[in-house]
Amino acid sequence: MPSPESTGRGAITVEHLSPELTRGLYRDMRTARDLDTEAIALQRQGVFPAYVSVRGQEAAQVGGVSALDPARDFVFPTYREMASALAYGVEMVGYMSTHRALWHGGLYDVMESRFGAVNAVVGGPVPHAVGWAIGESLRGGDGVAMAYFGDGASSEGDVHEAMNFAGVFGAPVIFFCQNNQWALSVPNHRQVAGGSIAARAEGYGLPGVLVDGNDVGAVHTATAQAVERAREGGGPTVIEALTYRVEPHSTSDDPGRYRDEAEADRWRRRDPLDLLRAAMIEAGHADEAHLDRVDAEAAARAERIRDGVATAPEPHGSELFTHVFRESTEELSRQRRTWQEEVEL
Amino acid sequence: MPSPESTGRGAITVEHLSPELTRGLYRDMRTARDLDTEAIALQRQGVFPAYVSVRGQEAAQVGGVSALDPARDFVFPTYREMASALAYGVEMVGYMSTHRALWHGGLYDVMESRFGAVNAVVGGPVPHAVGWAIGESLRGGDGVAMAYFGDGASSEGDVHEAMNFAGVFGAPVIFFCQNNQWALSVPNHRQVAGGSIAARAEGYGLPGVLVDGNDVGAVHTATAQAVERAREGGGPTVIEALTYRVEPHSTSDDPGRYRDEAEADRWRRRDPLDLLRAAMIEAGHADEAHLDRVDAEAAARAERIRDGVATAPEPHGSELFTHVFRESTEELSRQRRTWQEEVEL
Amino acid sequence: MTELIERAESAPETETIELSMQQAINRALRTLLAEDPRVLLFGEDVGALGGVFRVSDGLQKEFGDQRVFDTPLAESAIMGMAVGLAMNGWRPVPELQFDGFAYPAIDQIVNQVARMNYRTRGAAPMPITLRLPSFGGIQAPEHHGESLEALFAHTPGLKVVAPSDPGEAYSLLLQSVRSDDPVVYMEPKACYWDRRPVRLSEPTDPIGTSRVVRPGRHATLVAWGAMVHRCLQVAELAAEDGVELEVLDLRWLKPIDAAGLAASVARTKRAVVVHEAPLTAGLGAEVSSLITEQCFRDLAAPVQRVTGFDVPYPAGPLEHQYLPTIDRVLFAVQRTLEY
Amino acid sequence: MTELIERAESAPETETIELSMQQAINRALRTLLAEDPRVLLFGEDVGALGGVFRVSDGLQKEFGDQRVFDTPLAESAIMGMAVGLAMNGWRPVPELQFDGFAYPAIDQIVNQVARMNYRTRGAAPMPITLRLPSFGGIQAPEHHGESLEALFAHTPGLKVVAPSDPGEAYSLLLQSVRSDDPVVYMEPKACYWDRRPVRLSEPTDPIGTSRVVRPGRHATLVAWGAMVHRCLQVAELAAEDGVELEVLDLRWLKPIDAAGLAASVARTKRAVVVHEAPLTAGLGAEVSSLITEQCFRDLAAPVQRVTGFDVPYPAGPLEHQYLPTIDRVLFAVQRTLEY
Ligand SMILES: Cc1ncc(C[n+]2csc(CCOP(=O)(O)OP(=O)(O)O)c2C)c(N)n1
Ligand SMILES: Cc1ncc(C[n+]2csc(CCOP(=O)(O)OP(=O)(O)O)c2C)c(N)n1
Ligand SMILES: [Mg+2]
Ligand SMILES: [Mg+2]
Repeated sequence: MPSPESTGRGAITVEHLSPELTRGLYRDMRTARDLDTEAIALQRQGVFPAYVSVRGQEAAQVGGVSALDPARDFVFPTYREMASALAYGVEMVGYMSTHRALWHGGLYDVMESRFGAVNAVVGGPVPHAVGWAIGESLRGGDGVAMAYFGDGASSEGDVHEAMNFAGVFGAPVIFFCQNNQWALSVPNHRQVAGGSIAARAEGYGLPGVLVDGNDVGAVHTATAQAVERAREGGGPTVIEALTYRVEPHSTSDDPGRYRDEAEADRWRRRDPLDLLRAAMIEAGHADEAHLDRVDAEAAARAERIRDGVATAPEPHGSELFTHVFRESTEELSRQRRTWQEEVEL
Repeated sequence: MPSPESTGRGAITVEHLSPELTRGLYRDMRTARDLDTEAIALQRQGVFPAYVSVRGQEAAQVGGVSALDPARDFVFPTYREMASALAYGVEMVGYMSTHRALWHGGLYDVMESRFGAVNAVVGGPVPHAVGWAIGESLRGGDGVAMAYFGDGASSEGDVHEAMNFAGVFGAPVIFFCQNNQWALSVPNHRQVAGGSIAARAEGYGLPGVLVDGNDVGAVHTATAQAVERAREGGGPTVIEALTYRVEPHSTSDDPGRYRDEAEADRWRRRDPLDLLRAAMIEAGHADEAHLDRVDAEAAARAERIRDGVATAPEPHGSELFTHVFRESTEELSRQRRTWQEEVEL
Repeated sequence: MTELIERAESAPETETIELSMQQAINRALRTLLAEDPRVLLFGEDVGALGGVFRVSDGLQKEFGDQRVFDTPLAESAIMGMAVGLAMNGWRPVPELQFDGFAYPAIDQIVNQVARMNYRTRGAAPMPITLRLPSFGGIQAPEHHGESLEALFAHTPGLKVVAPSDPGEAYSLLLQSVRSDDPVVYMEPKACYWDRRPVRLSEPTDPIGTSRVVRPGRHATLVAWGAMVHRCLQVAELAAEDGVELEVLDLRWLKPIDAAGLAASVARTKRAVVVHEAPLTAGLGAEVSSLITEQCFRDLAAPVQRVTGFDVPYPAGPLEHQYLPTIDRVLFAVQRTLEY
Repeated sequence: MTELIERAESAPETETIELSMQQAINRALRTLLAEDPRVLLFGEDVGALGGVFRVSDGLQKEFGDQRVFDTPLAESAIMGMAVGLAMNGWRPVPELQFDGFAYPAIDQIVNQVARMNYRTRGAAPMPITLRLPSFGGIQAPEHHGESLEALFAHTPGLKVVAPSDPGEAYSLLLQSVRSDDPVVYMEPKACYWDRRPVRLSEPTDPIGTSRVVRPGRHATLVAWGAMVHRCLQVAELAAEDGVELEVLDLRWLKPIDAAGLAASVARTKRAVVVHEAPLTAGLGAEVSSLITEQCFRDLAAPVQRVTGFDVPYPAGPLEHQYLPTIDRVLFAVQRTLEY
């Protein structure tokens, strides 16, 4: 239930978590933060046509995804899941290449990663997660599907249909809503009737959990419980991680037109990385020296990924035709010849 | 909240209603019942290609619609709203002609009737009701929109989107779900996760009311309260009238394939007309003689409607082209000439 | 009806038996469910009821409710679920109950099913066959008589097929479900009950080939689904006047058999394309363009299009004035012969 | 950007001023909101933000949040709401944020908006103008570069228009919103920032007319949206070689100006149709068929189609290899001239 933290105030604790876990969480969140910063810079330099920042949402993403098992679970992301991808172990040059517009879905192998393609249709991948989860039950497997979506996406019919299907089939799926309080320019109170996505769960007979999305430990614990329940046949859970989109919607956006930056500032001051760092030191999970070392490693890794994506080769034009079908057609071969003769020249 | 009645048992009372009202309700329910019987007969005679019966749902329909004001409200029906149409004052030969397939939407004037066209898209008209209601608020009017839908329709994304819009805009709309426990061959427990459509309301911050759909007085009262609230600016309500589809889904259906008729029989024995008749006599709202007179009038009216629809002229082929646009096009005129020369001959 | 299906069931696969298209599709589904444990059938009312057209009759009983099952009433989720099932190794065969109720699922079909293989550069193929009772001619309610082939054919990443008789329905469905690409399999409702002696055979013709169902030399009639039979009627009548019409069943609506069209029209010099969908931007325009592009010098007259009118599909009494009539096709044949 | 719009705002309606298409549409919306209190603008982010392309910039401030407002993020409900608003006497002008996000609303558009007037035999007209930022060319993310005109044009009951320059955008939008029929107004994103001197004028040409933007006599190039400019570039280049190409801006994609097409091609004897959408079952097939049906004897060569390929719209670096290039159009011109 909404704690005072969820209004953008208050410290967090990690006493209930293992030091090993919190160190891993910190490393991933820090790396994601640095990579985010690099990405914004790449956009300013014209290397990325646009970028959607995850800044401030690292706890919501890393906390949730770290409760999954990349060997048997499957993640269905939106377009704003960079920190999730990183923490889940996705090959990040391939992931970031979607932001350089090298390939819409990204260049990592989604089946190998068990992390679906970047998906720009708000709400669209949520039923995929349910289908995957139903398929997992039918196979007798114990994998869990993770469906990411935003507060804005919760308005889409697909999300409702997916929750209802999941309830009827008792599918092992986590509906993970990152409520960052904005859907582009539209705030929660003009978007989410009733004010809470977690509260919708009850209407489907499902458990719904509202968690402080800037408290990585809280997110991790809530998700781990939901994953355990799902794995044991207990069915779906709706998790709403309340956080805040401190950056513009994307690098093309101009939030000055629609919101008061004072509110954003309050949330910026409650940075999930700062909160985690303080809590770790307080709990004795790490000292400044350790954390500084991790910071340096994170920065170095972020730079390597940045360099990798900035220099990745552009796809060859023939790839236009390669992946349309598994079994291609004569018509497409003909069009490919036209392309060779008239475009590639 | 679900009373014992909602399992298909128990008597009802009309003590809390005026005799005048219950007499009107009885008249409309009885007329609808007789017209339903006539319609099934017309289908057997080959006059109707198919028919969807409202038998057993007369209380849910008449009870709800009788709380509206046909001079200022607006009803958005599905394809199974015959008793609602009748009680609302729709011209019934025009209404029934949809079942003779004379014209898909029916031949009554929807704007004059303030009762939308028969709509075969499950869930599709629900957002229309919300749009109408938002428009009514914008106009400063005090009309209320009534959105009918079934238990099956509640699974459609449109119904969710509509409820969320209604909540965000505080629109004067009643979401009226006739939960007749079957969506064609699919029972509630394979359709409605969580088991109740009314329970979904809370997730949108809306009042949700579960009412015994075979108790016309209870339906009327619940709807009247919701209408009053909406009229006074209190926003939407979700009403779930729990009833039962005692007939096949349509005359083309074969329920023997998917359900146990014992359950249907229990509901048949709890007929909403019988319940109302008994309650009226008990409350002293009418005597047998009065009710017999009403029965005779109802039968006579049903026969007149039947005769009217059976002998209504078929639409002229040129109507294919008449209503496509308000301002028709040259291309369509050309096609109309083709029709005249090659089809009408 | 049940007895007929039972009788059909007891015949061995190679025998020639009389079957309706609905029974032939049922047989194909049975073959597919039996041969590949990854095949799943689901949709609205396909389980205990066996589908509103009884196409999946008996299959839940035979294969269990883990292989053949009902879903809640939500078309978008049905197709979205198919995507996720495919990503978990299944071969989904969803049904959408009627053509007009594919529209709520169009986003999932176009934005997800059709391009997931592309989006993932081949990592996540979509071996999904969408079964869609399609087209008109049965005096059904609104939204139950629509022809969506132009929309599907225009969508990169989809293959589209419409059988015209029971034998075709059988082998084309085997081919569709075994294909690793998403296929929209459009079942012509008006043909469901047409009984014909058929040999249930394995597919032999490659995907994307058409077939000549009646040879002729004065003009080619191109059609699919129930309109193939309309064209055969027309050919029969024309033959009485000595006009020999070739009838080409296009069947694959994507990829279209451009070579087959060209081969026929190169001989006949004239073509009429017939479909139920409205004229403007219908698939007839594509067929007409393909023929003209390939046979420009051979053509003695412009390709004629005989189609539904540019009006919403009408109710019962007007349906037969909307759909291409024998007369309209005959007029078109006359126009092309006298051009 | 804001200053530019402000400058545009201060000019009287008849003056010739330099405006981008995005500003011209903004001006048209302002005119419409001012002239008719029944006009409502709504959609995702159209209010305070002024739309992701700033097309509705300043309008909420000027007309209030009862006339110009944001909705929750749900395309189907946006179009469904428009239906209900129309039935309550309003003239809704919904925006769907991008072409690819019209798919979730297709059911409401096709099954409801397009046929409500028909279904009610004229009792419930749908004076709805759907504003849809459309087509590609701006290296946008997936689903932000789609061309849905064939689908809309195939839908009975819809009218469809795509302006190609700011002046056209202005008057065609006035015409669309004032029409009592539903219109899909497709805004070519690639043209939003093209500034041109324009005279903001009342519509004069009837709905369904095309316009010749460059006269010529050797072949007719037919296009709409941004492809009109591609064709003008081609015509410029061809002129250097003495080839005079006529460029016809189809603009109304339903109803299509069959007579205008015929008049042009009857003179030039040759035609090339150019569009961004994939080839198969694209609107080019309809244009090609209409031309061929009307000008069969005049045509010196089959109508050429230069279109996007039959592949999902690609990401940035491949976009310009997908879209019709100047070279591809020139090759087609050469093919038709040398046929
Ligand atoms: C179906 C669909 N409609 C519209 C859009 C355009 N759009 C992209 S992001 C966005 C806002 C999404 O908000 P939310 O779901 O809260 O996610 P967030 O961006 O806050 O992470 C919109 C309207 C889209 N991508 N998909
Ligand atoms: C969008 C859509 N999908 C499928 C159908 C086919 N269909 C017609 S009625 C029906 C069941 C509807 O059940 P419910 O909403 O409970 O209404 P009821 O028939 O019980 O009144 C189905 C699946 C339809 N009409 N519309
Ligand atoms: Mg958000
Ligand atoms: Mg029901």
